[in-house]
Amino acid sequence: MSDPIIRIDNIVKRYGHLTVLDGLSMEVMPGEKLALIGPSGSGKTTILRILMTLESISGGFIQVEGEQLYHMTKGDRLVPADERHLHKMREKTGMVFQHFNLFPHKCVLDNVTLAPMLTKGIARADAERRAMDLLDMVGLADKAKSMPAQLSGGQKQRVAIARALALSPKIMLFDEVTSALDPELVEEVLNVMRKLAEETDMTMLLVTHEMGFAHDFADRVLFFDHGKIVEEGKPGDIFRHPTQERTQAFLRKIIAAGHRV
Amino acid sequence: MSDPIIRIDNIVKRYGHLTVLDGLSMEVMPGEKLALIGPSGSGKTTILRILMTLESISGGFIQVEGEQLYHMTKGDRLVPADERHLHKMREKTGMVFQHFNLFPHKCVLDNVTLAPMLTKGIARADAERRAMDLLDMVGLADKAKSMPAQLSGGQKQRVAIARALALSPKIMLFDEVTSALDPELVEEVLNVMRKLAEETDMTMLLVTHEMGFAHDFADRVLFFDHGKIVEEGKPGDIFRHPTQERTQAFLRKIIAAGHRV
Amino acid sequence: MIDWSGYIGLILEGAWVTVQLTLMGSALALVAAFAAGLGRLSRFMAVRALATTYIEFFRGTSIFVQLFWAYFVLPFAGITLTPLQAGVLALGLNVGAYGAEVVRGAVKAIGREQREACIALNLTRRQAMRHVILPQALPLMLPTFGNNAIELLKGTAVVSLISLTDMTFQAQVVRAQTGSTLIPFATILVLYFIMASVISFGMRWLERRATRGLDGVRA
Amino acid sequence: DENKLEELKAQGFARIAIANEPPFTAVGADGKVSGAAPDVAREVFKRLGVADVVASISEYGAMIPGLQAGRHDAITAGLFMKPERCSAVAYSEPILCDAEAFALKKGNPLGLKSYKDIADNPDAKIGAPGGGTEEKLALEAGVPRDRVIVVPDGQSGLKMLQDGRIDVYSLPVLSIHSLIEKANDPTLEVVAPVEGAPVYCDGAAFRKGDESLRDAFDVELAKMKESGEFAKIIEPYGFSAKAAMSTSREKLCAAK
Amino acid sequence: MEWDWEFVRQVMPTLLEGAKITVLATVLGAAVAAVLGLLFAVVRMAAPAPVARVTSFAVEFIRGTPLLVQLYFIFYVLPDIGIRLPALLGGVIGLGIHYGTYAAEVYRAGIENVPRGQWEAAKATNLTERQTWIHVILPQAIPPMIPALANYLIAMFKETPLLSAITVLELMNQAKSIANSNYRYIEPMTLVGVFFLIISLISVVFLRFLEERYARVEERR
Ligand SMILES: Nc1ncnc2c1ncn2[C@@H]1O[C@H](COP(=O)(O)OP(=O)(O)OP(=O)(O)O)[C@@H](O)[C@H]1O
Ligand SMILES: Nc1ncnc2c1ncn2[C@@H]1O[C@H](COP(=O)(O)OP(=O)(O)OP(=O)(O)O)[C@@H](O)[C@H]1O
Ligand SMILES: [Mg+2]
Ligand SMILES: [Mg+2]
Repeated sequence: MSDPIIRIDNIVKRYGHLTVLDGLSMEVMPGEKLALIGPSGSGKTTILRILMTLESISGGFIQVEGEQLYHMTKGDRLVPADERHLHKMREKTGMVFQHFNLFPHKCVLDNVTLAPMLTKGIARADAERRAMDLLDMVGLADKAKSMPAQLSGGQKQRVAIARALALSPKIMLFDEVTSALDPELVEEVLNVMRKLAEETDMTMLLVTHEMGFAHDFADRVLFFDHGKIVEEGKPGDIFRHPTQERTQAFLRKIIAAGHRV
Repeated sequence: MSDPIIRIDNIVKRYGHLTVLDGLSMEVMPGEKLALIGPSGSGKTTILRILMTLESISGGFIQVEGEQLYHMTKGDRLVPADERHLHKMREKTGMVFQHFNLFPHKCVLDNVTLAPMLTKGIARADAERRAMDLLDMVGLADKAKSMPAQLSGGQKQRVAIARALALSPKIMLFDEVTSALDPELVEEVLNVMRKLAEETDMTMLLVTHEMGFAHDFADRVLFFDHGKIVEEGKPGDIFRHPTQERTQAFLRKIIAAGHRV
Repeated sequence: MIDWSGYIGLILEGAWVTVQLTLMGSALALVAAFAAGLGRLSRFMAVRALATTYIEFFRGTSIFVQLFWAYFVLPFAGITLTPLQAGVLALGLNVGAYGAEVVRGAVKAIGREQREACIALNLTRRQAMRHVILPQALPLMLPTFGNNAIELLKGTAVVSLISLTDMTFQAQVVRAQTGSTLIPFATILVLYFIMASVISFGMRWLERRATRGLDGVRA
Repeated sequence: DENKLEELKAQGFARIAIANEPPFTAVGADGKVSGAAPDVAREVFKRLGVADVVASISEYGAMIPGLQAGRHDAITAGLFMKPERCSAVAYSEPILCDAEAFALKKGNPLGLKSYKDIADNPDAKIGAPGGGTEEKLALEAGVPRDRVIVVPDGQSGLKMLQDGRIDVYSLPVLSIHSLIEKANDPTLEVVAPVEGAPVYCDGAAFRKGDESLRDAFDVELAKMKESGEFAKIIEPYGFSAKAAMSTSREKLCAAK
Repeated sequence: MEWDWEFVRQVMPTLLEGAKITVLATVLGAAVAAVLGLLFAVVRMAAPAPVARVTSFAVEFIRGTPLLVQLYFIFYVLPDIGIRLPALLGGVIGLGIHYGTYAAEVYRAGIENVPRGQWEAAKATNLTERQTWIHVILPQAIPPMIPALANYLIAMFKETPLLSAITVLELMNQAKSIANSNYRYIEPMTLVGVFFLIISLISVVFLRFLEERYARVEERR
């Protein structure tokens, strides 16, 4: 068995007096598909944002592909990472946001090519060729010249996925990527993600409230509560036979609210 | 059998060149609970807003309790209603919005008492007594002095329901009242509405994407598409044996997106 | 008989000075606004402090005081400016200080989400600013820049108090020479209004161009 | 500075400050500056070998600071010589002399003939240019500050008098005459000269330190007075050459 | 020419006298502007079309032309049609009208910023138009406007030196008068600058306070 691609070691995250993550540890193997579920405010988004270096951490260590994420060695001491180190580490990871966060002033194609051209110095022609492949993959090749404002929510989110993929990250993070969409548009995005999960060996971490999708998609489900992992296991086990009281209560509520598991 | 409380007769609604409602007719019996479902943009919200007189109509007639809503007789001719007539007719109807639209500068209690005091001249003490009963009914008596900003989405929506009930309308309109809520909070609002449907004989029109709830709640389901009623019937029939191709396609999509019927 | 055509000609000469002051002042203001506005968002404490000092100083003291200093006090420091230079300097730096806040506000208005998307795509701060933030911030700035340009135009009337022969000053001269108050003042009021209208018309045109294809983005 | 004149010759012009006050200064419809003060200055500088003068119109109060700040080479504006001013700038010999005058409503309803009269009448308001001789005289005569209205320019003063905002407007005799003439207003009259007010003369004012330039200016000015050229320039504007020639800088600067 | 403290001490009382007038003109001008601004805004939003259009044009015209020239007009031209205002009053009215046109924009933005849902909720609870304005719209519209209005108050304060053109003896005019009779510009002008700077710095703190206080109101929506 290979080494974990992500090793989270006892990290702590505080906002002022509020402790959001309280000594969290976990490991993710290369190629693993992980679903993070749990009640609102339990810290699911926070852990993704920390992996994307959008937040700082208050304590603990994270290794990605065996390298420290928030630290670097100077002589024989570990010191906080500088911008240069973070920049290098960010190459490994991509993220898709709940609200897409497309660049509204650039057409779909430019949204996808901007980062490869700027960060990797890829020539426009090459970047566009690859972008068209990706847009084709998410079923939007014909929208390459549209502006984001002209797309539906589902289309925007598919563009956002293509944009993140354009940098060929090893790890992809998805934070409730369908929860801002009209119910009818959810499916088209989930289809793209299903295809992605099947066809690539990328490592994927997914925060979602779509239990049905989490079930089909994930190799492993982590149930979060109050900044801790309360329960984890194969989706079939967690959803059908949760052992923890909190997990049971949460699933009951979600089901009562009309969601299918 | 009694007369319909609402009779909609061939109404047309246009925005510029876009025809949103195209010769729609329907009747609602007193005490009936109606669910309006259908794809986005099909005109469900529009028909509720027209009944609440938040929009004007481009053609057709509406009668509420046998009186014209948008027209009045002058001599022996029907003329467009003036503000005075609309004001009188609005007394019969209350509406709860998707985004609550509470008055943010007033506390929960004042939100509920404002309209009865201003429109019916009810004394503050009486208005507050009745408001407390209503807040008790929606389970928020202890929040009477809170400001809306201090409430969760589900609590806000329950206050909005109490506010609409405070005017004792004969007809209540609900427009996707749970779709702006976190999944965990949906249930508390639906519970209040279930109770309401059982305990009162108010006429209720409900636009929703929660098929499960529509099923339990409604006496009759109307399926809208492109500003027309495509199919209608008892919830059990519509959901389990839709006869129209459009209805079948819509339900398939919704189910695929993870909603329970 | 008063030679009105001649005196109106004098006022038009003043109008030309006013136009020059407005154009050059706006150019200086634009440069100062971006330098100081972005300076205030810098990572470096010293740059922020410098930008803040400039902005607060020029927004804090009155344009009159700034003009009088540029004209009467700077020479004692060995810097003698022509009245036109002094006027452009004071007006440009004054309006630039207000513009700096507009630049800063617009950049900050391009929300956290866009910045985070840039980080997730591994753009550097410079790249994010240049390719993502500024192109979106610019259309937000334009309407206020238009108002600032009109403020600057109106501010040029003040330079008549330091004897720069702008439109208002020439109106004063014509008034002294002809004894008529109504005609010169009514004339310049209309001229100022025309100039202001040209500015706001031009700005609206620019704004339409800059927001093309962005419809609905800020809904 | 000793070489000032050479510098001016080399650059071909001298910068002079003038006021916006006929007949000391006049601006034609073509924008050309004339009037008694600039005309004399232009002629003297020409004789000194400085081809032209560039005139900029300035407030009275800003003239001396402007001179000190190096904005002008000379002031030729009807800035009357007075002891304090003599210590602030270097004056030439006298050029334009004038007494003070009042413009007031026809029939002089308040009976004002001197600054003292104004001080004694608690209802009387006087308008005068800010930092000018008239403001000083009024204050010295005991008119309280709130009854001395600082008026930005002659036309404004006249208008305020017509509108009844002030009861009397004080300027040099010739300025008042020129104003009243343009206004052509039968409801106004002039009291000239003001009783008890001294006759004043202006001179071209130079920066302290430019005395050599001033001395050269004096030499040419004296020659022009001698030849009658001087009278020919200023008398058409109403000024008296005799008045200027019968006094001297020394006397005026010493006067109390 | 160097700095003379003795001279500073001498002229201080006169300058303070002027400062009093400056503050007075600002306060009165602000009051006029606040009232006129609301009037302009409401007329433009609610009056019959012709009236609204004429008002709009007048407002645009006033906004597009310099206050200085407007002051000359009020003081030197209006008497020709029989309106003779005392200098300070004329100044206050000039400031009030000019800044009223700015305030009008602020009011309009404030009112338009109240979400449409609030109008609809008011209708759904059957409030009349008047009741909606008084109980729902204005109480929400006004607090967020306060910082923007205060901003214009400060801008107006800094434009009071223009009143010297119409003979009001405010701070700037006093300073000029001192400068003129003593031939010293550095001290009085610097003191005026310092005075403006101090007041402005204080008002920046005050503004931050207002912004914080009323921004919170806005967030609650
Ligand atoms: N910038 C911040 N400042 C202060 N507190 C924050 C901040 N961001 C998040 N939090 C708090 O951290 C906690 C965890 O938030 P997080 O967004 O990770 O929850 P979540 O599990 O993603 O919830 P949801 O399902 O609602 O998205 C919450 O209590 C939240 O209020
Ligand atoms: N103010 C408006 N101006 C122009 N078009 C409008 C306006 N309001 C609604 N529409 C259009 O009318 C149509 C019907 O809208 P409506 O809101 O009634 O749909 P809906 O069935 O409620 O959809 P949803 O499920 O998305 O709420 C849509 O095409 C919409 O774009
Ligand atoms: Mg989250
Ligand atoms: Mg709707």
